[in-house]
Amino acid sequence: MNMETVINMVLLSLLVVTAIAIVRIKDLFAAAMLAGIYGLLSASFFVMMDAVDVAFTEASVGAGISTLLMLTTLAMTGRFEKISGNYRPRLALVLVALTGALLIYGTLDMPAFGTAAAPVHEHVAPRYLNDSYAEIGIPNAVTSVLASYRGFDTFGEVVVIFTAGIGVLALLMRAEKPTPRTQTPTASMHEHMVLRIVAKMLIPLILLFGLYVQFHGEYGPGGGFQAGVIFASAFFLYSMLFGLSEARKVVNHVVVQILAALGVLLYGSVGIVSLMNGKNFLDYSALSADAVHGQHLGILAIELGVGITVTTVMIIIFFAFSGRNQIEGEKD
Amino acid sequence: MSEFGLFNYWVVMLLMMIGFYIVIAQGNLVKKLIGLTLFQTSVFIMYISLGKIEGATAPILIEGVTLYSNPLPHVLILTAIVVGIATTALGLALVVRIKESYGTVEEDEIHAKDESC
Amino acid sequence: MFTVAAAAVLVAMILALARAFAGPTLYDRILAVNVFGTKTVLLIAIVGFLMGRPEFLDIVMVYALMNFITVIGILRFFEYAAESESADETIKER
Amino acid sequence: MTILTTYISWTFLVLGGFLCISGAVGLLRFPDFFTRMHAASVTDTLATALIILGLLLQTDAWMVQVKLVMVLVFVLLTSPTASHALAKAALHGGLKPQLKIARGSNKAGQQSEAEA
Repeated sequence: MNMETVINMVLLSLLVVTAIAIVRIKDLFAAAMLAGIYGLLSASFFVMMDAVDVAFTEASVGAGISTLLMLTTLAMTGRFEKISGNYRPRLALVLVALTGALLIYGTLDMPAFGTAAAPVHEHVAPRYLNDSYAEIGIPNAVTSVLASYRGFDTFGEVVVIFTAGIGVLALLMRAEKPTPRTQTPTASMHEHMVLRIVAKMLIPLILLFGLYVQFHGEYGPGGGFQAGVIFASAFFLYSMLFGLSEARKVVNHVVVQILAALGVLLYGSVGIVSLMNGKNFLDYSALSADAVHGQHLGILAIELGVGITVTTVMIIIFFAFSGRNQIEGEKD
Repeated sequence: MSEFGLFNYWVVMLLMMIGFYIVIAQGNLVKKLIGLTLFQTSVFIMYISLGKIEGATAPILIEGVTLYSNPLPHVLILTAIVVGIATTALGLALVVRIKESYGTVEEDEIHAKDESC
Repeated sequence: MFTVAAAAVLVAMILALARAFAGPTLYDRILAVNVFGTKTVLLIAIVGFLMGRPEFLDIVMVYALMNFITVIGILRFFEYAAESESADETIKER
Repeated sequence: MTILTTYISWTFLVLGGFLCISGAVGLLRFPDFFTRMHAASVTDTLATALIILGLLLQTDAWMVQVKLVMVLVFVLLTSPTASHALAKAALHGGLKPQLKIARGSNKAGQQSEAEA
């Protein structure tokens, strides 16, 4: 047993323990926090599994944004779960045990964990690993697969994110404007001088880090998705400490919505440009005389599109939730 | 790491079932969404475990290393995570609207109100 | 030597998690989450060295960042929730 | 890397590890929130600093060193701030320190501010 195995084992057991604690806990605030811990743990596990890019995303999304969204919702829907005898957990348990047993039976046919000869590793992965450097010219195989080989797929994902942003907006936007005057950060947050000053120091750092992640994604872990979330988190921090109306002044709502659409448009238009040049949709080698150079340009452009869309959609979602929160507070 | 065998996948199944249990057995809608997130994350863990090769390193190519883990699951899961948060946000938005219309987020109370209408 | 440090951090993580489960107040849990987050930061940094590819420290930055933002977020929204509920309910918890 | 830096780095790592554990034990065993906070936040900052310094001495790649320093700066900024905000929120939220230990909890607040 080397250290890596030990760490893996511990992380997996902690995951299980955390999940069970989430089932048992009735305080939903605590449950959301434990879900955040669960996200951090799984992200650490991804690092152990060599999936640095995924760990990056999971740490920022699973541990950060999703916890924040859960908490905003809970601030509106109430903190405690109702304890009722109406449910029959026994039936659910039987069902769950049955499904679990079937799934475990299914795993018995799978090759043991970590075998290099497993069928998954023999399909397209060798080609990506062996040829991607010559064809795309960037060292991060994940980025080259994400942005170039499977660019069409990623385009679909970006559209899904955009659609989800529109959906949240449609659900939570009020026709009438919330009166901005009533918005004051709660008294104690107002007094947090230290917090505000540190946040003012941190926000430029965060934005700079976001830029680094955006443009370093070809050489290390990072890329548009991660950078978008990091960028958005800087705005979250600002709006949490200085109030939503202040944050709305910084990022204009209309501009944000237009930018979200523009990101998708940028991605799609790169595909159109390559079509115009007589290549396949999203085949970036059409963008320049030198194929590898064209790939570089294309990846840069679409990562930018992804980054813009993810940032703005996250901001839209978060602001929609917090805006709703205030309206709720007004009514009470 | 071969001591793991299939243990890794079994833990994933266990996590998945815990998430599943929360979704079907608990009445609070926010809790259900938390359970859904657990389920989702366990699927991610499953995929990423599939991509791991023993003794390999992260698929960011450097000189002198020949064995890398499989990058394909990483790509799939990376986008899935961000899409997952977007859909979770949509679900939470629905919960907020339900709370506004029904005044509760407990499943049985919502059913009761529906039937009394 | 990395092994020792990693083991120590793991033990600390387990203890912090125990506090997060035990409660008793929500603030204890927040504190435990914060400690847990910092320990994860350390663990990932050490693991990078342990596996011989320490250049992935960007991830560590994200962990530290998200840890901070989560704690601030919890405090913020807890205050919101506390406002709407009766004041004494926030203190007496199980 | 010389023998000396290796030993210094090991000392830092082991010391940091020890602080991690001792802080976590304090977090688990101390009687009320403010004492727990004292134990956790003070050791947290120092242990992080020590371990990162220990790692810093282990590498020659300047990029890694720069990133480690960035992480260190970040943690030194955020960790005491978060503790400060948390302590303040707890006090506002109506959590009273146990009277006998009240002095200890004050110290925690001061120290984390001093470190920021």
